[in-house]
Amino acid sequence: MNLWPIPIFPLAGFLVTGIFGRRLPKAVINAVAVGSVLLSFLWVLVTLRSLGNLETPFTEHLYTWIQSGALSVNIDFTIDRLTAVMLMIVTGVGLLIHIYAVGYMSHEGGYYRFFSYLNLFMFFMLVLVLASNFVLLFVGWEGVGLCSYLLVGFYFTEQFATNAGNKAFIVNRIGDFGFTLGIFLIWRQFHSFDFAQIFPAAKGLPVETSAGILTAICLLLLLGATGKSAQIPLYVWLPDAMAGPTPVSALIHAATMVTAGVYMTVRSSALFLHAPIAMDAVAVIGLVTAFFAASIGLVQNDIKKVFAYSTVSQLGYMFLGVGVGAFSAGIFHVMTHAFFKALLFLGAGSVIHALSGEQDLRNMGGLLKKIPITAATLFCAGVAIAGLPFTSGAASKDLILEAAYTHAPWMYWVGTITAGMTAFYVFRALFLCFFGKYRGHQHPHESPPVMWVPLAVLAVLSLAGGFINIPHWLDPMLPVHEAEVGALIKMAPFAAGFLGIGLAYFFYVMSPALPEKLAVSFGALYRLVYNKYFVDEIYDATVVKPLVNGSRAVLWKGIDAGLVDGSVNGVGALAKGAGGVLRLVQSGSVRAYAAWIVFGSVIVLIAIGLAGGVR
Amino acid sequence: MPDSFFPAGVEYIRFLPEIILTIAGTLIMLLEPFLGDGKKSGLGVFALISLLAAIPATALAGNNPGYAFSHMLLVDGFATFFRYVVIGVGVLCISASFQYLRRENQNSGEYYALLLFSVTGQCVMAASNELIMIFIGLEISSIASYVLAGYLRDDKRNNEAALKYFLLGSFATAFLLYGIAWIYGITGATNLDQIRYTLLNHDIEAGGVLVGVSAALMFVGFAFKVSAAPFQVWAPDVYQGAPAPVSAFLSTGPKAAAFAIFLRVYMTAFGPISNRWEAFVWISALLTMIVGNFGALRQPNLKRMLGYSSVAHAGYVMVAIAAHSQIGVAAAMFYLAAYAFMQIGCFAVVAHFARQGEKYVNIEDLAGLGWKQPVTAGLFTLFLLSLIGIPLTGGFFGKFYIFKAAVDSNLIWLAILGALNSAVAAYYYLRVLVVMYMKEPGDAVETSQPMAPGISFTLWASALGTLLLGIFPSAVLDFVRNSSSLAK
Amino acid sequence: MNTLDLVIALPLIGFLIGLVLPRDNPETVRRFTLGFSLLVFLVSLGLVGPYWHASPSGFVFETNIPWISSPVIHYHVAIDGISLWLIILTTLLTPICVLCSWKSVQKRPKEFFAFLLLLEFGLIGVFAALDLFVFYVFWEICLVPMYFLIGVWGHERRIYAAVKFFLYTMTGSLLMLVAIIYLYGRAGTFDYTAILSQLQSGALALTYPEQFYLFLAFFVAFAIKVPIFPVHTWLPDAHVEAPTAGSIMLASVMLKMGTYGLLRFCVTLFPNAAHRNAGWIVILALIGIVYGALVAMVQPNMKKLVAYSSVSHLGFVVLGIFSFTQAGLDGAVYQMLNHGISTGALFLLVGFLYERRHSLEISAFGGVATPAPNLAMVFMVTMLASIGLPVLNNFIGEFLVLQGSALVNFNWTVAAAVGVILSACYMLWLYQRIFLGKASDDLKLHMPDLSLRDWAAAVPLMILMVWMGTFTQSFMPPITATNAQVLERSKTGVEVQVRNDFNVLASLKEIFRAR
Amino acid sequence: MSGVPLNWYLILSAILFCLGIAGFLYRRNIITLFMSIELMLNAVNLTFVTFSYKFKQVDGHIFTFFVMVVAAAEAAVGLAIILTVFKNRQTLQVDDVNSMKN
Amino acid sequence: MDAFFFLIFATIAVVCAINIIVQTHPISSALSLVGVMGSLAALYLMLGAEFIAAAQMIVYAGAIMVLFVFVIMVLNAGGERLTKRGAYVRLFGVPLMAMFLGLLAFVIQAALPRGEMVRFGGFTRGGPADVGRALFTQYLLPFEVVSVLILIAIIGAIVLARKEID
Repeated sequence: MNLWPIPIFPLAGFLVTGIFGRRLPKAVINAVAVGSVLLSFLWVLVTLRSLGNLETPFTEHLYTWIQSGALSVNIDFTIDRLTAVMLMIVTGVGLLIHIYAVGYMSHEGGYYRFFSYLNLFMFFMLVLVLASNFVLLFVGWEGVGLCSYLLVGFYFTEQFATNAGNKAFIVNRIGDFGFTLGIFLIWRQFHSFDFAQIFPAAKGLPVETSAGILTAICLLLLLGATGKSAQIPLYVWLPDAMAGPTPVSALIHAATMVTAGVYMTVRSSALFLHAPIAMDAVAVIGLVTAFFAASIGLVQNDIKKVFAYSTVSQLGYMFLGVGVGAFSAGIFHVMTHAFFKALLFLGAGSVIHALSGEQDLRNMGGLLKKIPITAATLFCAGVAIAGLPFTSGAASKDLILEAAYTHAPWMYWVGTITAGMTAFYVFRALFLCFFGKYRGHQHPHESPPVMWVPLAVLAVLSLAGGFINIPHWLDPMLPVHEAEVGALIKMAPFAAGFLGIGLAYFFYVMSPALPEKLAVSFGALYRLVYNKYFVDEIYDATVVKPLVNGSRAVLWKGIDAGLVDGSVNGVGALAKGAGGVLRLVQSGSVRAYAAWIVFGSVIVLIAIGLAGGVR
Repeated sequence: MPDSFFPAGVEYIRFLPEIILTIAGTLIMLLEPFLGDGKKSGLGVFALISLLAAIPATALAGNNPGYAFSHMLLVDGFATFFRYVVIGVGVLCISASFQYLRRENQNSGEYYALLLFSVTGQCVMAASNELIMIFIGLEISSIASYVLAGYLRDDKRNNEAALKYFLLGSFATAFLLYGIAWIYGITGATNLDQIRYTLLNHDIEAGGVLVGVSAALMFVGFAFKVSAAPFQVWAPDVYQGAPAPVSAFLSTGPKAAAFAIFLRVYMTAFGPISNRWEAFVWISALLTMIVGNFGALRQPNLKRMLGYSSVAHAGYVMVAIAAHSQIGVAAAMFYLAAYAFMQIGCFAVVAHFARQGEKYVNIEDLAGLGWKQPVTAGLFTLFLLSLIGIPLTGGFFGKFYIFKAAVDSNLIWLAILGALNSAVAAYYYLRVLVVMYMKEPGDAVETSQPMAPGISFTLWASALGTLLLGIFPSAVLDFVRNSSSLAK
Repeated sequence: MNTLDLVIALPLIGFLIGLVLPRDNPETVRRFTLGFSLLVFLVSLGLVGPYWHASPSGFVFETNIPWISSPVIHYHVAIDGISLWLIILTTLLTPICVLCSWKSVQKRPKEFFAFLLLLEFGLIGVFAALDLFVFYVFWEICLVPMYFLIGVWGHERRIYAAVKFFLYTMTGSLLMLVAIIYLYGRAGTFDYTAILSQLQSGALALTYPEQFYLFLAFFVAFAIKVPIFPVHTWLPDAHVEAPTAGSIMLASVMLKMGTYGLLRFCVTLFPNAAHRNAGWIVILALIGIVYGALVAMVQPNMKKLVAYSSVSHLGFVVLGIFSFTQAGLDGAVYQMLNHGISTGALFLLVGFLYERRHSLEISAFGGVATPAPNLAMVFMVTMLASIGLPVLNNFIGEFLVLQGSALVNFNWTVAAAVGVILSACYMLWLYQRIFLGKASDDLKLHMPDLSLRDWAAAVPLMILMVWMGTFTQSFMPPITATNAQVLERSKTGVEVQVRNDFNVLASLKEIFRAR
Repeated sequence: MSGVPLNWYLILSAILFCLGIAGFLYRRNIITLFMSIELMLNAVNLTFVTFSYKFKQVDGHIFTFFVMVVAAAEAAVGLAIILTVFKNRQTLQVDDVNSMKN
Repeated sequence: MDAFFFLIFATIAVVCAINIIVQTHPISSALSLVGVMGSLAALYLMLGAEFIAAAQMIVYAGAIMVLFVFVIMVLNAGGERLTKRGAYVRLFGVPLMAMFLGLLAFVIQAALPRGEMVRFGGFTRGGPADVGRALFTQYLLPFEVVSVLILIAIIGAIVLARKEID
């Protein structure tokens, strides 16, 4: 069974739609774009089937990419159980979103462009998960970042979209800075990029010698992960990235790409396990991000922004899970999150589609009757993310929280509170959207089947996905995290979920005027949270502005034009000046010239006559 | 001293180039009255032919090396080489003069005769082995030069150039003579070999300081003639004031010959006291380069700029002298030859481009020449690039060879400073290129005339020489290397 | 007369023919130059021959004939894995330059194209010369056509830029000349290979001060050309004022003369000095990387931006060379080629933009992607290559360089990687300001999309970007083989090795212990 | 009377030479300048003749003879140059002849 | 006796030489120069240079100086104007000259052995015959070549002064 066709199908799709797309009819583009992903999906299924239960990883060597002395980078694909999970998520969810996008984008310009980018994204994402070494992983990593940039800035005539695209790319670059440095350190330490060689070697390293370098490596990798997976401090790009079309938000910024950080961390679990400091960092970052983002999500009015912060927050959960050692739970959450968050976004997209582009919750309301299917699926997603019992969200989130409890109970409690907040803001959004009276001016209409069928599929997965026992599947390859906790601990997150939903119902359905009053009475706090803690502004003022202005005023005008070039030109001017002075000697007067000659001869007499001594 | 004072036949052969040139010059003066006003160019052609005839004569003389006329002359490779150079200079300058003289209505036989005599004097200088011959050769060359510099007697700048050249030249010659008198007084000889012998054997009653003094006084005279600092002051004025073809001649022929005697005297006679003069020649070389290059930086007048540049190039040759080695001599010889080609080429362009009364000799006047007269400008560009020292030109190889000589003699700092000076020099040569190619044509270029055959010949021949010396320098290099051992 | 000789001679022949072509028929001149440069390119492909199956580490296509007997100068040319690609890069870019100058050069096309061929001649010679004297000759020859290309066909401040370019380079190279002469004095030959073997056998033993000053003289000449940080200021001016073809050749090939020189001569001839001075040189390179990127970020002029980005990119090359690791050297060489391709393409595209809008100010553009989507797409690919996106060419070079430096001193790597971040900043910002946003009506009118000729110029570069980024091994083996030898040579008599000091790591260890 | 030391002659010639220089530097009339040069040449001649006495050789005399010839030739040409200058400028003030400078 | 005559003629020479410098009218300077030349001729005689002494009087004081005087008279240029120009030449001229002279004198005194005394009749082979013999044997070539010089002088004078003749 060959692995290379898995990413190649979307790549071919990308090439076809990208190069010839402008001249092709929409039907062909649809066929190519969706078809290529479908083929990939099928190929994954067939492959997994033929590979059996993947007791050992399966590696396929394609060709040597870079060979420089001892340093060698191969284009190798590997499938193990982790990859299998990711493949299924990526191709499966990807396929659904592609199908959905056919409907969603049908009225947009740049149709072919959109699908070619989407296909390209699939290619890179598949490379990312299939990669058998860090460099190839990085290729996919950067590639998906690129596609994110392209798709966020899809509406390229809009300033905010292009800004968001740039922000996404550059912030990711900062993360990649860490990631690449981590890779370099890895080679420095292990003289290999291959997972298959590094991880066993890492296990074999004596703690005393390895601790420093492994901690450094893991912290650097973590920096990369925070960039890609939108964790503090690099989460700022993700909310802005909602400027892209909604299927993009669903696919890239919810289901797949942003979880790459989690994937990478889990992939490197062998390294992280030997770097406790880094593990703690992962957990703390995840937890803080989860809480922090959730708090912002509480008050946002843009439906996509709410879900974006929700994504950040959920990603925080995943990191928490990984950080406390529950790697498989983290991946489990990646999967369930892919289901319900994709559904949330797609549903939101359906709402937006229905309202012809309206995204502000304050201009919605009462849509339950007008777009029932969308509403129903969205509520499925809502209960899943809120972690109500028996939903997929509950299954994965609880695993994480339990693991956190065994690691450090305070983490568990913060996580649980966050779970309540999550339930609150999601249902706040849903209630604002579907309950009450319609506050807008559009004529809402239900989406076509091509859009709601994927919603329905995802709704089922959101509810039932928790029964796919990913942790069990991954147990053989990831360190098992045994968490035995009491019933109270198991139940608390559910309670928090219900509480959150209840509060949301109280505030936004029963007494809709109350939030306004609260916002007024807690003015400062509200403004702080509503403005996302002013993090963007702080970054702008402390990093971006000084860098740009400093470069302009000090480096360019000051050092470059002033100091360096100034001294070069100064030397030139000095030479000319010296020339001018020397020319004064040439006064044109014969007697002056004669005086020069006499003067010169006196000098010569002294220099030649006397210099050698009198004798 | 020879037993028989009556010269043998071969000695006449060794003196053949001078004989031919003298006869030709005299003939020109004899023929002059018989030719009408329009036919004076015929005399020039005759002068050209006689110069060309002197070339095989030089070769013949060179094939019979040895002393002549009671050790007055020494015909060796060194002499032969410089004879070639000065005769070549003569050829190129005469051929560049026809159009110029006609334009100035001064086309007469005297000009060609004087030029021939001047070349004769330089040939004598090149071959002389005796201070008295050096002096006489120098005076023949100089007096003819004085007249040539002021040849257009109604032109104020010509007069001025001639006067300055003459007064200062004679002034400096007096110093030279005084130096000769002293060295005679110390060694009792005026023959270079004898002086060297005496000095080498410390066979002198007087102290070394007197030798130093006479070397210093002679240095004044030589340095003046080669326009080395601090005796360079006259050069820009004279080269600016003299007629363009004459400037071409003055800045190459007499300079080459002066360097020839400079080298010969300092390498042979004063070789034994090199510890006294090496340091000063070092300083003088540096000063000369600096003064020449920096002075030229903002010079608007093309001729004057070339004058300064001529000073600078003398500085490079001085570097070779400072090296005080056989390869230094060879480098100086090579450089002077290469320099002659490129400098004459530049002045020939000026001679071609200037109008009557030397209008349009400012650099700015060349604006747009590159596109109006691509061939002229292209050749000019070649000469300028050679003066800058861009490879595949004679100027580059010459400079390279000089720096090599300096480095070989451990004058690394001088080589570095010389190299930096070249970079400065590039600026003002580039300025000409800028004007020629990067400015829009002005009046001067729009009204320019097509090139006359004579100047055309000079330009192409100079270009050929410049390129040959740059690309295939081997023949000349071998020649100079084999003839550069002066101290025997 | 082997292929290499032919490749060197052909452009010169073309130049001479070009000089005598009729002035009044520019179309003929263009066609002739295009055809001729394509011919040169095709012939130069023949150079790959010996590297097809194996990768000889020595020199191939050697021609060694006496030129001047004393001082002994031989016309000694040959290529190895490094010069092979640089020569092919040169021959590839020349027809592209012809294409992009087809319409934009209306003023005196004959001379323009002739100079282009002369430039090609000089550049090929530089990369092939194995005799120091011959090297210097070619080195200086390159100066003249480029001076004219900038000075005659450039923009407003072209004269200032041209003279500055010339003088800057000249100053450095003259010092190198003195050093070459000195070296001849010591070794008795200009022949690079002979000097190397003398060094290896110990027949030529330079004292450290000697080595240092020689190294410095060579280094200054090359540093100016590269350009390394404090001597870079000629570059923005020259780039901005040069015509498109000039910018392309300047950025893509001429800058490589400097890095090539560093690699070929500085490192192998004076290994000890190179090692001992690597510290501060790398610091300069790192300053260049970060500083170039920061200054590029705030440029209002497209070409200036790209020019400063070159300073930044070339910093990587220098870093790679002075890391003295296989990966670093390979990366450096690869990065030379990459930069040649991608920055060449950037200048090409900037040239397209200039042709359409007659302005280089970024503020004169905006929303170009709407009227010219293909141009935007091509620019996008080029930009991505330039910022080092994987699967495109620059990534490989930067990656290897950084990996190489990480083996020596991780702090260097950290600093250099900052440049990678910044490169994304300035390029994306540039792209946004030029191509994205709403296009004004005026701009829409004057912004036709790529013509067939434009495509022809751009597509080869696009293909190479992807090819070099994905199938690196098509190009790498000759480089690796040669660099292995360079590395070997650069160890001759080395006393001090720059070695790692990774303080962060040590402190982390301390933290761990404390726990 | 045992004669005069040779050095006296030499110092005399040095004095005359320097006076010649002084004349060149301090006089403004071109002809006087020229005469100063002649004075210097005379001083040189005295040196030659003195040394000729010292060596009991005639060579110095010969040199002196040639210097005289040269001086004569120079005088002819020099005075002709001065004539043309005067003709063009109606002045013999050397300081007025400085149209070319810097 | 020798010293007496030497001092007399030396004094005349120096005084005349100073007079050349002091006089503002060229004709006075020219006459002073003749005085220098005359006294030098006498000194030449004392040094045994009979032929040179004669030539000095005939060629120098006679022919050349006559030419000078002739030109001075023809041009009738009159006395010098005092100009401000070249002030620094005046300023530096004296010290420079003094240094030059000082150097020469010092060197002569310091370096030359003073044993030799010049006596009239101490050297007698400076007569025309001796000089002539040398000229036509050893110094034949310069003697011949110098004729070219004279030819040039003639041509030069003609070229430059032709208009006056025409």
